[in-house]
Amino acid sequence: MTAAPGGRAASAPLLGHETEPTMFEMSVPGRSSYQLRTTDVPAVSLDALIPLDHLNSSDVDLVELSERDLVGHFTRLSHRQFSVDLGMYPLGSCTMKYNPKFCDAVAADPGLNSVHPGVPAELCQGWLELLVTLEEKLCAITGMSAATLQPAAGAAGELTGLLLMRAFHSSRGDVRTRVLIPDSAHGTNPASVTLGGYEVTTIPSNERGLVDLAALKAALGPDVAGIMLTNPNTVGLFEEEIVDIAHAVHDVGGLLYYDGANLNAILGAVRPGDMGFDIVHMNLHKTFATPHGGGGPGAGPVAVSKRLEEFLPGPKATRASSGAYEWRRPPRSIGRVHGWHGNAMVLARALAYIDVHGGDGLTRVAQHAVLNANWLRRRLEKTLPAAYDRMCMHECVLTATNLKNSFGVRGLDVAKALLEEGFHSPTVYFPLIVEEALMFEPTETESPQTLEALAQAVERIAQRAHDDPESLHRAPQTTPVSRVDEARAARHLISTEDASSRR
Amino acid sequence: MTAAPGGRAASAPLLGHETEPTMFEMSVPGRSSYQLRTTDVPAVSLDALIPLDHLNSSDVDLVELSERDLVGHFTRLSHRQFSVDLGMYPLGSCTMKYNPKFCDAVAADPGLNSVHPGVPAELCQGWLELLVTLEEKLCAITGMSAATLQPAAGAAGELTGLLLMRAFHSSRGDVRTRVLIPDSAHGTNPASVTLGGYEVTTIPSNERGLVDLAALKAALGPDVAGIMLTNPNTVGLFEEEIVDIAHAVHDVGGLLYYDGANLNAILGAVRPGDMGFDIVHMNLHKTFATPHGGGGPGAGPVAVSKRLEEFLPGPKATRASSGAYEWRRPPRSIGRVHGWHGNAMVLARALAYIDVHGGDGLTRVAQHAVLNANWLRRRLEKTLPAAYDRMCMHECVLTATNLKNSFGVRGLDVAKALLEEGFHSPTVYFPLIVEEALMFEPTETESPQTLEALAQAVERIAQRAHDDPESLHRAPQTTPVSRVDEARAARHLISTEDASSRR
Amino acid sequence: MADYLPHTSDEVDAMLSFLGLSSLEQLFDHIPAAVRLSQGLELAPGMSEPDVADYFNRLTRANRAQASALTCFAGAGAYDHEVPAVVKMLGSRSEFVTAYTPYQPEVAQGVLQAIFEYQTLISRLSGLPIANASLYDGATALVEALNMAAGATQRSKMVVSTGVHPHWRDVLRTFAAGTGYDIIEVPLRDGLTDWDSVDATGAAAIVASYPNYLGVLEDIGVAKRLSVANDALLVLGADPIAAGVLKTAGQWGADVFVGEGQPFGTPLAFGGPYLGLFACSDEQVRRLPGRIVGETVDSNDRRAFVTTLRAREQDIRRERATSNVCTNQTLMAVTAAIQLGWLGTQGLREVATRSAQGAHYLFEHACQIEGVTPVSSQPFFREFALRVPHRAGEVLRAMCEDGVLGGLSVAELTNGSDGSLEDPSHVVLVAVTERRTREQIDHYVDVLRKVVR
Amino acid sequence: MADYLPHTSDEVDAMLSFLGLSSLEQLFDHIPAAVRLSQGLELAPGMSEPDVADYFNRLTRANRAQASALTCFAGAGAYDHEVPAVVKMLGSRSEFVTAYTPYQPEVAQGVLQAIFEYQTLISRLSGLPIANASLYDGATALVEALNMAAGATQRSKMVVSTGVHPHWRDVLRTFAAGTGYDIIEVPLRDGLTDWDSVDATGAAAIVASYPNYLGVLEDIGVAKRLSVANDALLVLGADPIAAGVLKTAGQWGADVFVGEGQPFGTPLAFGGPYLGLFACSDEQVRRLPGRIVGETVDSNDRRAFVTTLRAREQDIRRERATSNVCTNQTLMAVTAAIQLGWLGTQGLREVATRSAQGAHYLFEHACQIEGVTPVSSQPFFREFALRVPHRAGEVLRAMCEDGVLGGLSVAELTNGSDGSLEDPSHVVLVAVTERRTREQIDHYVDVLRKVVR
Ligand SMILES: Cc1ncc(COP(=O)(O)O)c(C=O)c1O
Ligand SMILES: Cc1ncc(COP(=O)(O)O)c(C=O)c1O
Repeated sequence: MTAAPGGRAASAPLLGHETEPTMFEMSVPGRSSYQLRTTDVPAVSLDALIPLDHLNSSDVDLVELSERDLVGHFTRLSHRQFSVDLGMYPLGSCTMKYNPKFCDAVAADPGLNSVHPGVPAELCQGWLELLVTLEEKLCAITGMSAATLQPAAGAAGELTGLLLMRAFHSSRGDVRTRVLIPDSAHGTNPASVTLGGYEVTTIPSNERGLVDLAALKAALGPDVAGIMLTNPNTVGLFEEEIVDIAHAVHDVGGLLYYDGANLNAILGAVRPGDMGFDIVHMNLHKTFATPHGGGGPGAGPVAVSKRLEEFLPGPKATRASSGAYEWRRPPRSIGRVHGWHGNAMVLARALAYIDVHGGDGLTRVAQHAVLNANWLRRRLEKTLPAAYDRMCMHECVLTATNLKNSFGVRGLDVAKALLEEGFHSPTVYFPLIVEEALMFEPTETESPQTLEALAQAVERIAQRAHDDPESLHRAPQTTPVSRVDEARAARHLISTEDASSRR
Repeated sequence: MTAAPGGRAASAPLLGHETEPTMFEMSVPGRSSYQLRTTDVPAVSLDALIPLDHLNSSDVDLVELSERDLVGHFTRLSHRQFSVDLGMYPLGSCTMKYNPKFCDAVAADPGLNSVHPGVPAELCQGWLELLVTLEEKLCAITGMSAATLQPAAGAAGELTGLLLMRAFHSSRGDVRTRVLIPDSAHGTNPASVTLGGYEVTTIPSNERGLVDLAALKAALGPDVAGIMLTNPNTVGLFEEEIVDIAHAVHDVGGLLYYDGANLNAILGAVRPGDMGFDIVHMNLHKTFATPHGGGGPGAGPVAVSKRLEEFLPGPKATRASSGAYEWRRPPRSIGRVHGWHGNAMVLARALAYIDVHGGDGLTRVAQHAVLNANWLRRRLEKTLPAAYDRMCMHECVLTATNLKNSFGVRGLDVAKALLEEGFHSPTVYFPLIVEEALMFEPTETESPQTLEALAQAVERIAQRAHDDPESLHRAPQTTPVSRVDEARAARHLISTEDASSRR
Repeated sequence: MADYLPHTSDEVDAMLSFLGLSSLEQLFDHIPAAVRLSQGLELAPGMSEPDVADYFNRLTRANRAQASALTCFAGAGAYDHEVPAVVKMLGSRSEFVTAYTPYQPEVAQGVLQAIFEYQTLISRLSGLPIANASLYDGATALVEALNMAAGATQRSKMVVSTGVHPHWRDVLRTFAAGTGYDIIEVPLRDGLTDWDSVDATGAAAIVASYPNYLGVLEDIGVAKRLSVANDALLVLGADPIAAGVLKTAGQWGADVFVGEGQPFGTPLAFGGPYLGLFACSDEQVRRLPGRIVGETVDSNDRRAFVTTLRAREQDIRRERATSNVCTNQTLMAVTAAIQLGWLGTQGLREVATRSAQGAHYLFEHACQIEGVTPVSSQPFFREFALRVPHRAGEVLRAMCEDGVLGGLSVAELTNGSDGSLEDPSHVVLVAVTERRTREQIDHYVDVLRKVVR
Repeated sequence: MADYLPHTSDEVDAMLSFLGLSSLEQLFDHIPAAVRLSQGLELAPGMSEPDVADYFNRLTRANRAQASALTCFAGAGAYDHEVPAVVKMLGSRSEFVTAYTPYQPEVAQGVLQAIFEYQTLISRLSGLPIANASLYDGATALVEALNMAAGATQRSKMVVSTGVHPHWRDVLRTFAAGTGYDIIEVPLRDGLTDWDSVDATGAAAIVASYPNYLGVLEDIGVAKRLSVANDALLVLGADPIAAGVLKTAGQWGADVFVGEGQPFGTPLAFGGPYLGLFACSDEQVRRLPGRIVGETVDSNDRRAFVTTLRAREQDIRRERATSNVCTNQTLMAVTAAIQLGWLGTQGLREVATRSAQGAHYLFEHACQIEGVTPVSSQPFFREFALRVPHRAGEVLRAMCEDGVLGGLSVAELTNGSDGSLEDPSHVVLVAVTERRTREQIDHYVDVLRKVVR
């Protein structure tokens, strides 16, 4: 594969190098941008409407900007921001694939986005049909029986799942206290377990990067509520003993929770339900390509097997026998997990994405994601060897220990140097079980040419490590700002302009 | 005035520094992005429908891109482009003011932009009302009697105006051959005169930067069809003798054409019709803030006095006595000057802009435009003196002759150095009558703080001219590309990728 | 026709052969055959974008409650405020939309600075010094506030006004099953929380709402005194638009402010994505849930921004993290910063004032209708509850026929009855924003009069 | 409330005093009092954006011919092609929308490179080596082509097929009044230009249309031979979508290609802004109208783009310029490049093929209706003319009642009659694009049958 001439890398982000003042620094008393409708409502003084002791005697001083400055400010800020649309983001675990603009356009339709969430069901039948249809399709994809669309992100899905687990056991008078989690798990898993009222028991990984089945079995007991697994796991490997794991957990009366952050890898190949999972969350913003928005919004629907259905959060959109759609609360619902119905516009985007792809397209998505990851792993094996050297799924965890030992160049340095090369960094130092981990997830939407360009960039960095390791500790220099002093930010918190100007 | 802390300059453009391959270099045979509706129309082979001698035996080879690469490519290209939304564009004569996003939103309404231009009038009454209303308002602003909205830009308006002039004279059996143009005029004026079938007689400017009235009178005669004037003229000065000029031209039976490129300066202060002009074009993309789109689209409506109305291009939207709107061709119409009705969406934007401002707002626009220009002229008088040192209108022409004589630094060098400072260059070497001209038009939407920042940038450049003139010949260096070899491009034309790869 | 995969079949073959494979399926050979999906997903085949658009058009036509069809007087945390074209345009710039969490600050200053500005704005609005970089929505922000209170006090008793939005209370109850909180709901009396009716001893938090979900402005001083007397945190859920004219959470003495940020530039959007606002006092910063952006410098000593105090977060502290939040609502926070930049100091005041004026104008005229009476005699801001002579649902449905979305049914909102109000079945909750004209309000009154006749 | 001026009144005062003035009006004191406007503009006062939006909503409701109401079978140079969300999004990026003409190449590589790519695409589509950076629209591009021909041949006789779009011919006549061209219109016979009927001796240009405005595919070889025989330039106006399957202008031997670029990503937009496509042979490059972008290098020898051959242009050559064009249609050209990038080689072929298939399918079924006959027996591409038993305008109006925009009235298009067709009053011009489904076409036929009964 070549980076040229059969095509060129699609990554060379182009970002602003001038610092931008804050909007508060640009503010000038007396300026304004807002324009409001003429209403002809009598302009009665507020003192006449609201008792004085509720009124703020002074203004809350926000900011005063002209529209022109507002536009200039945020446009320039956008030029200081990397994004998928500018270049490749091989961030393992995050699935930063290309998000079709079509799905954004669907969500921008006022027929969807001007609907108030509290209106009677008969006034929003289109929305209810959309939710029911999405639920059905997510169940078909995961092999589950029913789902809630309320959780606003993966972590919210996890906690919802754990509360479902709790409700299930409680309903049987079964008091359980522990949830098992592999040591490779994402941090949200243990954090959710705590919030779900359980204790974490950590299961070590074996030398193959998989759950140590013996250790798992040893940890099992009647006090185990269940296990949370990511499969493929966070080192990008498929838990091949999943059937045994499922049996073992089920044998002690525990439930299996599937952390769907890596669902992108297995679409159409294998379904969590078929592997024996009881509860599954999906990160729609990963697998179903809803844009990440700089850190959100996402959506984290949770699908469950038959026996857990009655506990799902409610109200749920349902098709009545009349064909009309209505809200129903499952009989033993754990209650709401969101103020309304979840991140509805994200759900709409995901449905559009699923419909465009269909079953065949989604299967191809996973195939190409896995192909890209394995190709990259293999392509880089001399430069950054894989932590576990065999077939991976949609992502691969490589390690920079050789660079560290030989030249004192750490994984972080490699990650920062990649920024200079026009690529976003991979995920660094996760999962925690791999030393100097660099976790690459190329995703299926990046071309072989871009992958080759990435590989060559990594090779150049390795060469630099050999020639001039010091320069890597100073990287990046060509980015909008150079390496940032993270320690200083934490040492003395300045989280607002007011704190900054008091400094 | 300070650049800080009472507010910060709104100009610090942030652009990409990496070159971007062309889409053709990124193309890979077999890739595609397009998706078309399922139509179920029988897929009959074209050979069966169209005779073979019309069919192209091979494909026209365009490009083959994934949607992801398409998005990356054009997003990165956009990061290599300066724009009003990124920073200040003090381009004299071009009126690069802030364009309200509201007007773009109006134009994006499918109720306007999905309407086919050829439908019967009864199916597009909203559009016809819009056109009639805009025409009325433009007439109120210019003091004219009726207008055509067809011309697609200022230059098209000029030629339309000259054809109206010709039709007027012809209708009276009056054969005239010359049109007068001041030497300060924009190049489109003489070019349009030629296309209008007239000869150009150039009128010199006097030492005050205005039309030399004596020279004008000397050039007048019965063979003069008319005169084209910009007022304020292209050195930013108001032609104070306009009433005398009008009389003189009218006295020989000539008509006065108003080049409305500088209309921004006089909104609500004085109207071309009141000054004696017979024909007026307006650049909606300047005065009425429709965005320039990197060089278009614009719109150049032409308004005329009563006696020219019957010659206007047609068909024209008109309100019938029934109240309904219809198309009518003026009785002695010169015919169409556009394939349909002009740049309709630009017209819609301009109407929205006019409506938001109203008469009072438009008057303020001109006042603040003139205020900004005079302030800047005065602020810079020590560094770059004005070519004509007195009250200007919305723009001022400064000269770099002092820098050239003292340090060999030309106007162009100053212009290029300003790019490094985060500002677009002013217009250079126009108008031709001013040596080392730098024509600044700050526009009314830039703040005093931005103006001060611009002035300080100019001062820094002047200092550099003194300290290190050589560095200015090499400027700009911090831009996406450094100074471009324009001569080389012209010497050997490479205007397509194909010519480039043959090279 | 295309999906979004760039690979040509030649390229796939080349890549496979580099891996020593001959088919894409082989990539999955190490998955146990027992669980592999043999016949593909049970989903329809892919459709082209225009085909899917046709399907969605059919769906949207079935939403009768679109803005183009009904004038919105519904609220309950989701309000029909003006979102100008300029805010939509800036908020949808693809650098913001398609960015990831700013893990690499060197290439994420755009999002980081926008969040820093957002934090500043929310801090000023709430009158509290620390704001985080957003939570999912108002309801889940309240859950996080209780977790903060539990952490701060090492207690688990939560004294919650039933003036808090019924959905939020529902969410609290759900999550309390995990954290084991003892939630004590305090009833309302004539629209005011009857704080005296409960024993707050040993409470971790006193939770009030301002205004409460029926629109009533309660004297938060009472709740404050209760919290002080019991060494509990005062958690105040407030309408963020109210900060344009009413006392801020900080001024009322709240320790934690939470709010639903939807009114700041986010469309109604059938309930999401919205934006959980969260601010607190300096003392609580180490217990802050979610992300926070701090100021620092780069290696060339230029001002720069970075996510900070990461040691609280799940990816580092794992089971001892202050919260499990990871992905949050950054894009909505960026949009809120843009919208607040557009509104500015005066604009927020205007929006708040006009909303209040419209609400009071409507209230006054509606209450003159025979059979329509206010639920409470207390002051309100821009939302209020009316008792109507027929079932609220029926009244609202009838009003729709005349193009008016007359409000929300409190019975539906409270799922029958949740104790916050006696006989909610005849109560309509009405909200007015600055977008409602006198003509629309007069029409509302006419329609209501007709419908209740 | 705000307009878009940043100045506070304090700032205005300070600026005025810096200038030694005390009021804004004084800035205009040097304008002769006799002509100064004393009482302000006769325009309503400014309205807020939402108020103006309300007004525009009222206007747009009065446009019955919106896409949401009528299925479009109208064409005549303006076609209802698919424009995907991705093209709209990229084409509306504010860097492209709010940029000026790329006078400073160092900060305009985005627009310059996009135009360079556009030129390449148009060159390939037209089969001619040189394309410019856009003209206003197809009609005015044709005017520029005649100017080029006049310059090249130093002649003024223009032999123009009446198969050229009637509006374009109207525009030609208008501008010929200035340039003094002798325009000879060549009549059609059974839809084909009757070239033999005129004397082309001394012609500067032979102007043909492919297909012609009635949709007919003429043998351009005839026009080519005529041009060669008379040393005239062959100017071909062509449907740019046709290049997906039909011979290109270059293949037909044209010296100049002009076209209406609307089908490349621009909405119907009531006729504008559209895009004038223009390409020519190498020999004519010094006579090229408008802007052209060329490749060069920067001072660090990196590839760069710049507007070039500027010496042709009005700002330098003034009255001897090749054209007066200044502002053109760059944004549409950028959008066309994006749309063509999205379509690609295969997509353009597909769009052309499907449009032709749909048109032929409709033609075949419509012609089976009693009283409906084809105007010509010649081959066509994706548009054709039908003779109907009632007046075309009435037929079309009646079809609208069933949601079909059945085409255009040729009588209206030709303003009664312009000699291109006998008795145009009963002729409907019908176009089909790739967006029209079989169901829609079948519905068309049903409605037409009903209407002409
Ligand atoms: C493996 C894994 N689990 C859970 C999560 C949490 O999902 P979210 O960020 O949507 O809350 C992530 C997110 O990065 C993840 O990678
Ligand atoms: C003074 C003057 N006249 C005429 C024009 C031509 O207008 P347009 O570019 O809209 O054709 C311009 C444009 O820059 C101008 O500045």
